[in-house]
Amino acid sequence: MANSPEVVAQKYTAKDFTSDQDVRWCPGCGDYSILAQVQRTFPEIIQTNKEKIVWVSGIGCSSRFPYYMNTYGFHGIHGRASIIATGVKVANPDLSVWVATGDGDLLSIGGNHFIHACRKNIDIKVLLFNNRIYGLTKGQYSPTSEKGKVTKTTPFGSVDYPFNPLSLALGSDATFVARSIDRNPKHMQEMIKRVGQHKGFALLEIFQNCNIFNDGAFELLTEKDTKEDHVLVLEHGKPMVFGKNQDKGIKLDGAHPIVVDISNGKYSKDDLWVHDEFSDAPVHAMILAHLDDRVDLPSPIGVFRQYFKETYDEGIRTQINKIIEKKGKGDLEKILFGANTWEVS
Amino acid sequence: MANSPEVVAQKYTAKDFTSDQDVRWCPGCGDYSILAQVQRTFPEIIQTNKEKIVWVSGIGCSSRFPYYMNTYGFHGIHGRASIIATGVKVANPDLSVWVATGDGDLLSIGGNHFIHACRKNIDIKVLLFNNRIYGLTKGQYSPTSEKGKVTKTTPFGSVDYPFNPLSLALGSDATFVARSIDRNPKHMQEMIKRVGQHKGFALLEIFQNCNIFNDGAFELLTEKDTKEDHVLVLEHGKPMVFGKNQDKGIKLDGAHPIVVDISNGKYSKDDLWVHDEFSDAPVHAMILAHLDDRVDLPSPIGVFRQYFKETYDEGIRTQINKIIEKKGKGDLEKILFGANTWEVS
Amino acid sequence: MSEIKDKDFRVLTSVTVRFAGDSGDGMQLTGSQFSDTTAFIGNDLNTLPDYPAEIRAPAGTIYGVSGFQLAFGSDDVNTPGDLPDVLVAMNPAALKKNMKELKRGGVLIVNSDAFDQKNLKLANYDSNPLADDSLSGYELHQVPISSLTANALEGLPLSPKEVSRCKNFFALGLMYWLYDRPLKNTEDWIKDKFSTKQEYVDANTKALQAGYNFGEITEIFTTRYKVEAAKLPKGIYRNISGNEATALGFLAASVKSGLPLFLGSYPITPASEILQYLSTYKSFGVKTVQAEDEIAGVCAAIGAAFAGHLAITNTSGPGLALKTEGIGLAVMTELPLVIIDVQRGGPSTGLPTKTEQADLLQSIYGRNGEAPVCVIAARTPRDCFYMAIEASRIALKYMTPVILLTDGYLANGSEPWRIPHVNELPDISVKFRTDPEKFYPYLRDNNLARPWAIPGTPGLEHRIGGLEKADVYGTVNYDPDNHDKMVKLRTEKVKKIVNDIPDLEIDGDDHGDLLVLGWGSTYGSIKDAVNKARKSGLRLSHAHLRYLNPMPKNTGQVLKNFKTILIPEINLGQLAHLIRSEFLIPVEQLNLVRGLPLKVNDILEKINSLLGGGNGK
Amino acid sequence: MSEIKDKDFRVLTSVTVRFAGDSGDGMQLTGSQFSDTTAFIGNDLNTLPDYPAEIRAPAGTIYGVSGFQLAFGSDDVNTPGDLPDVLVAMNPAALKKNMKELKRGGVLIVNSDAFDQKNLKLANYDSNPLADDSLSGYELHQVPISSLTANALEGLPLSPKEVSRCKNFFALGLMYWLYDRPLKNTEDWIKDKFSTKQEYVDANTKALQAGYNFGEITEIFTTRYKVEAAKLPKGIYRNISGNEATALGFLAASVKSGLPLFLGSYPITPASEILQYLSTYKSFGVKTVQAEDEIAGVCAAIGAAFAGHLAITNTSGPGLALKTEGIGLAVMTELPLVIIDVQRGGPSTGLPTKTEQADLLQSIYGRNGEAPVCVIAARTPRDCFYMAIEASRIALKYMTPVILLTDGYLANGSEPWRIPHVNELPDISVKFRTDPEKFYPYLRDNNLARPWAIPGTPGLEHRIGGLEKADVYGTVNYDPDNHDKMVKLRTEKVKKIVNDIPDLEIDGDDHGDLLVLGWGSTYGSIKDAVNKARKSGLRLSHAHLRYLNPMPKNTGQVLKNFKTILIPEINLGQLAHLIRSEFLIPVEQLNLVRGLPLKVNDILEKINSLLGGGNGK
Ligand SMILES: Cc1ncc(C[n+]2csc(CCOP(=O)(O)OP(=O)(O)O)c2C)c(N)n1
Ligand SMILES: Cc1ncc(C[n+]2csc(CCOP(=O)(O)OP(=O)(O)O)c2C)c(N)n1
Ligand code: SF4
Ligand code: SF4
Ligand SMILES: [Mg+2]
Ligand SMILES: [Mg+2]
Repeated sequence: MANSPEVVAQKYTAKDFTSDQDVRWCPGCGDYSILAQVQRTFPEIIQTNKEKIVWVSGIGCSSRFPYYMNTYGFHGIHGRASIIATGVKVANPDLSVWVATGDGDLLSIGGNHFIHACRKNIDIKVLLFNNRIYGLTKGQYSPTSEKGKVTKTTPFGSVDYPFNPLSLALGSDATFVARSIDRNPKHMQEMIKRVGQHKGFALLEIFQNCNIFNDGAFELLTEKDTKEDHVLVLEHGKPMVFGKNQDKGIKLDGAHPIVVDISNGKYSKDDLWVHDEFSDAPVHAMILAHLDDRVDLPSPIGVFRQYFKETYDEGIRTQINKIIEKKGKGDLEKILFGANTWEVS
Repeated sequence: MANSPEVVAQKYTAKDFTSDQDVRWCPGCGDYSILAQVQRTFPEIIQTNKEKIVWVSGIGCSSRFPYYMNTYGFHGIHGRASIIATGVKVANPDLSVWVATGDGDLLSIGGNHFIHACRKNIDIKVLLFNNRIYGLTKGQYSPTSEKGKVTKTTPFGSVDYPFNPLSLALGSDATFVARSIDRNPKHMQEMIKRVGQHKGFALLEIFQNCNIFNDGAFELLTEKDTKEDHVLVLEHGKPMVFGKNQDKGIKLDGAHPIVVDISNGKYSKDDLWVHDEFSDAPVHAMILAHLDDRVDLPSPIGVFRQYFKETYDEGIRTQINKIIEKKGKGDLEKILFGANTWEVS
Repeated sequence: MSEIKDKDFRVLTSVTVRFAGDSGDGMQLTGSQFSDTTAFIGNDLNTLPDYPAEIRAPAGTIYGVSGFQLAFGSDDVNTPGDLPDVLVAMNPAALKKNMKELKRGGVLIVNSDAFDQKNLKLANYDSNPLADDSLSGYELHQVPISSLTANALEGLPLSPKEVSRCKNFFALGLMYWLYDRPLKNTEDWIKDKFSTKQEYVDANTKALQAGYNFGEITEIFTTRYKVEAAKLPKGIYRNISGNEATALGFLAASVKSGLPLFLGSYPITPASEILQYLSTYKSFGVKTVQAEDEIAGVCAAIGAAFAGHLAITNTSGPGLALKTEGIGLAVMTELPLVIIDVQRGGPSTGLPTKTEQADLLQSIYGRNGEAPVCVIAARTPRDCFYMAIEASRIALKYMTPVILLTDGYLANGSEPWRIPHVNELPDISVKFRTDPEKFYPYLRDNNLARPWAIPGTPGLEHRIGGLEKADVYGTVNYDPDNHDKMVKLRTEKVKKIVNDIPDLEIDGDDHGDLLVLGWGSTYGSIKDAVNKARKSGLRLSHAHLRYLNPMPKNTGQVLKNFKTILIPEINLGQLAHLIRSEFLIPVEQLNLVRGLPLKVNDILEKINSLLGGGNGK
Repeated sequence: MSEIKDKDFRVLTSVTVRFAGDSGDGMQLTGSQFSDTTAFIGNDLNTLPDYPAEIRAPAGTIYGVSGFQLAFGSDDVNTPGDLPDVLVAMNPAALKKNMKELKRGGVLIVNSDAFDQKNLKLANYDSNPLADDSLSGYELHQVPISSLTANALEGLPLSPKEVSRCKNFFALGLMYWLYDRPLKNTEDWIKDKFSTKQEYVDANTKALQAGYNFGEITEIFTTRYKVEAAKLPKGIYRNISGNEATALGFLAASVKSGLPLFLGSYPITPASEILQYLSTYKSFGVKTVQAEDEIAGVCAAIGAAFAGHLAITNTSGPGLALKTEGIGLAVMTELPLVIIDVQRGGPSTGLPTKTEQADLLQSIYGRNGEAPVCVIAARTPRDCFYMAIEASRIALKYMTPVILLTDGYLANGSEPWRIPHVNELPDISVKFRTDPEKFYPYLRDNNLARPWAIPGTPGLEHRIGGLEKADVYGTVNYDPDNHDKMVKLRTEKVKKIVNDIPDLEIDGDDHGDLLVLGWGSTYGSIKDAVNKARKSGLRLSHAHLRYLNPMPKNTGQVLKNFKTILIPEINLGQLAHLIRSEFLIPVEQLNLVRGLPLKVNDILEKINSLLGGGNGK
């Protein structure tokens, strides 16, 4: 892959991002695909100074990711990836900070750091490996497991409702929210590049198959015969069309999405809801995120929302620079002797 | 107040809910009003068995609340109110479990327990005393403080964006989301009753003035001459009208809210957006929650959204009962000797 | 010819076997099947599963090797054995990783089919160890297990992949033959495990039998081994692991206390199984909450304790660290709460699947302020059952948090257990406070325990929390003298538990040159080491602490009567630290922090070095 | 007449004054103004603010009383004093709460206007103490402070409420007159504090002067007091609190190390001020992150340390509990990190605004696994400055977490500080690893420290984390012997710090009957008690530990030379526990856990009881 046409021109090749550690995921695990797409796209995203890249993770199968990237890496503790990454980024805003995390790591124990990173708009790029299960601990249900799921810790079925990670991110005002699937390499590469280009907090949820403990969780979205009818590929400015032979579309009445048939002449593409990645309020994206709640609607992949506002790390840096401009660099002697002092002679 | 007409008929009076501890909030604190409204409405909400009420809190000025209610009470540790309450409720679903918490307690350190309680739909009633400041620790900024706020820990102004607590709750699929204001007792009483009647997780955000460290934070919404133009009182099934002489309204184009003048004949009430507390997706409420983002739009108070689904505590209880019905009550002797055993004689 | 074979039966009193192969080869299953059958025919035994932190590391790699060791015998067996007498290696990586441990002259059974270039390379073998003479000095048996299994299953409607999955049963069958164990248990297990997939039942059964017959008909094994049944006390037995015993212990405590059980938990290796077992006991009204994190787990349990449940929370080291603040709240509110810490290799994430004893001091001292809790520890897998009940009893009687320490070895290891009858178990029923007359939330009884008045009880409405409490009244109180008094009362309450726990027992003389003092899972290793030392003519004693805070009344007395105290621990000397501080006596230490149970031999060597020429008579 | 008065000047060598009033009465301000002026005219002094956990408890209530005590003198002053010589009580509640502490025969100044029925009732006085004779035996001065203030401010454009807010300045002025201090400092302070509100400047200044003049003209005070300047070493001084000194210390460490300072923090009493001070030093490039909680605070700091900053995190007990797991990560990744714990009353939420020393054992042992960190403690407010620098130096040099312990008393208390010049401070500059040649993340230097290679450095890309590390290479490693080695290396590294810290100093003979051993904020009380004991003819010595883990090399040697060791602590004996375990010697303890500094007298009594008839010669 390293010398596939489009990257030949780059300074780096996929190899440059491959560490000397053997990859230890289960054969067939969706994580392999994510690693491959990242290593393929990075030469394009990272034109120079790969030493400025830092991968941070928590704990989980997915969180082993940094070991396999030949960049700076920090394998943190469970749930703390996004806040450790925050420390790295605030300390040195010139670094490009990426987070690899799982549905348990980010949304269960790590939920608070996640929503605060969204709100503060910390410029870190979060790849959520969502396999809807706890992999590393051998198959307990996770906050994204569907209600009623039978797992090692829910032998009679879980009784709680899953998070919609994108809805949570949107509710927390994340500036970039997108989704892709492990089995769709091209699309994932697209999304990784978009993440790489975003300035601000970015969440990319990736549906990832855990073939050991939750095999087939995303079958409908990945199997040849079903995927077209169940996946809605979002493209900015385009009407929302899907279906085996592109015969279905999403129409909006008020804030309420419905599926219409555009093959029988009753409706045409012009009647369909047109995707707007940049809509000012999170509402548009929110409607999309909640398509998942209903079986009659497809699951969208692509960029749900992107907007821009000052990042936390920039805010801190700018504030400091402004103050130094105004008052000049601090003088310790002045501070020490500044308060009301007296002399004993 | 105890013998005001409407409660005379009740079994309990406000006095019955008043503990023997003197209230220790600062004179003028908005918390007094919240305590008063709760003690006034409880005789109506709690018809019998006040011993089944439990108030749980974290740490903060607001979290002293349970000491002043003559019910069972648990003053927890910082941020953990909603999860301690979860334990109480799951252990005994017959109890009526209430949480008193602050913007720091619930949304900063307690954020994760909060969003998980929303998601799991735990049947606890959360009163958020939002004064947009850390009161008890003497005035540091909180996750609901506006960007740029100057506080003890942000002498040059904060650089991060605040949470919209309702947006966060909606993004986490909370089943009841409402808001009121300390200075509007009647409305708060209404809301507290609604909370009391809801089965499932309920969040009531109350704008509360901290006259010591963040005085006037909600002035626009409470002062005579400004409040009508800045507060939108939501009522189910009614068009959204506001303004000094009820001359303004909210109109929706697509998912985009705008303010229109209904005094000059161009628009009438019929053109306005009609509030629907029970809309199936969180989108409708989400639009309302984000009115706050724009200065040109009023802040809604009232019930943003209410819907129903199985609560976590009921789910657990039902599952257990079903199993016992099917298999009968567990027999320890059977379990101990059940596995493949052998005899040594 | 069977009678010829009969001649060649060698009778052994104990054997240590290790199965090793890919994570995917099903070694854990093979091991546990061999254990169950072995237990079933009456041997005493002790097991040590040893699997990698990765779920299924790539096939053929060394770090992907999964192992299962067990020792079994006709005398009592207290450890999984130091070095195996027999090693079953399913591929080169398994051989490479385990060979150095095999006893000189030991039996080595390898799946010769797996020794191809690819696998040899993955295991970093430059030359094939089966070809060169690097294995001389061992009793090497090359068995083409893969192909023999394939042959045996010919004609069955299975994919090659499925066929190869059966090879562990072939190996198991062969070992059954070699050690003369019946196939029936495993055959039955296969039947109900794959009840829905007949072809799997056939395949695995065939493979099992083929392995057995291979031993029977080929001549490559000149001897077979017999290990007579152990002389265990009368009773009904089952084979049990520490985690299952822990879960059953709390279930029993729930039944005997009459309180519903509430577990607030978050999965973590090696503690998750306790949550998993308890979540199956719904018909006992057990409520298990898989919370968002460990803090939530302990706080939910505290809420449930307030509401009147038998509330517990289980975890491992990193999780215990997170529960620190919550446990402090339980100390201040004086609610009954049991925290189970299944210790693993640390610090930080450390070695998640390995065992260690390094959370003792964290358990006793790891909280802000003076926050005393009771700390006890189980010493064998089956002891976990009794200590779980004991932890519950103390927590309920003294209205206090209790930390129960086990570890990865106890959790996953197993041994035969003489099952007690429910009526043999202690009654630990509790009485809630219901009388409003003279009710004060912090008015203490003779044990210094405060009353337990639960929400729903009319007239007892009261408030508790994490701020300092007024003596008797339990209201918030900032008075200096009250604080001093309460700090001392809380500590005294935990100290008082000493009157309610058994004395420290001594195995051996109550005085002498050397006492080996241990706690927790080192029990078996120390016991064996001490017995071996005695056989070699030395005189020494063994005492094992199950109560760490407080320690039994007679502890100081016991120690005083020995010239030397040796404390072996899988940490850097945490019990040693406590003993030194408590009794001001010097102690000898043996500290090996290898993520593994202490080897009997390491302890024995230390004993010998301490008793020098021997002190026999 | 002033000359008449001059006759009545009594010269004192030291005085203890306590101001007490409503939380709303501005007693903290009054106290600190009096302190600053007193420091300014050259007295040595030591202060103890004592405010309620509530922000503004309802006026007139006892729990709403806020107090400020200070001792000042012409000799050196090491404590805020045991019992006040002078009590200023602004209302009945203040009198009720503090009266029992006033020295027999002490001076009592009350605001008589405040003694109305309502306030007397709120303070649970059945009869007016000013009317009955309950205050005989004290030098009582009834001053109608409220009305006098009102009169003084007549004509100013102020509301009654605003007027009454000025009465504390009247009281302050009166005290200035009584102890012969100048008004100027406070006048200046008022000017720039209210620069925007001229009417406030006028009002407060008038009130201040009115108080002073009241003393001057009325006859009710027959004597005034003079306290000569103390003989302090030459230099420029300022009055400083422990929290400000801590903040300045880390600022200095940042400057001297050349590393930008990063603070990951979450507000908590009494530690918040450190965050507040540091957030004002932006012009030094200081980055302060107010995180979502304490876990986030420490984890953000760890990220910043990885990125090459001088990373610190500050908190109090409950927060330290939450940081436990994070600190373990810093231990495993061997990154420099300083954790500041401003200890407060525990357990749990405990007594948030009170002082205590009960986090020592948590600091040393409160982590899962063997997770050694360096622990040091400041002993006076100004010592916080130097220990902050020392903590940074050790963390950076040894690539290790360091816990710096202070407490609520040090944090809020203040004393004069001879300000050092920047060039007098130790240089603690560090070198990052930049050379890719032979770079191994866990290859250690002579101090066993690993190299610090920060992101952004070409060619040094590497990965670290919480799983056990391979020696030298730092890759993930599960090998048993490697783990044993790394566990021991990490411990060894922290032990090695002993070669880099000063010996334990002894105040007094290096041998004898009694050594009083202390640590942290008890320094002043012990020092005074020891000196008083000496004055009474006893012979004894004092040593004070600033390094708790490791302890100074000569500690054992020092202890060995004394018949008796007395360890006074504001806990149940945590240092005593360490000393017993480390050195196997018995120790005498004095443990008062009252949320307050130890009283000199309590220590003195203990000393006397130990030295019985005296050991003078
Ligand atoms: C403090 C702490 N709690 C729990 C664990 C155990 N643990 C490790 S990974 C994990 C969850 C893994 O699930 P996920 O984050 O979805 O990652 P995946 O393995 O599925 O990729 C848990 C509970 C831990 N290592 N540390
Ligand atoms: C673990 C822990 N961290 C920090 C604190 C200190 N603390 C107490 S209350 C509080 C925040 C209070 O703000 P909020 O929740 O908004 O309540 P308010 O006082 O404003 O009503 C903080 C940081 C604590 N008590 N415990
Ligand atoms: S357990 Fe699941 S997620 Fe983990 S490596 Fe294996 S397949 Fe992947
Ligand atoms: S500090 Fe603010 S929130 Fe707290 S009691 Fe006072 S006014 Fe109320
Ligand atoms: Mg997962
Ligand atoms: Mg607040």
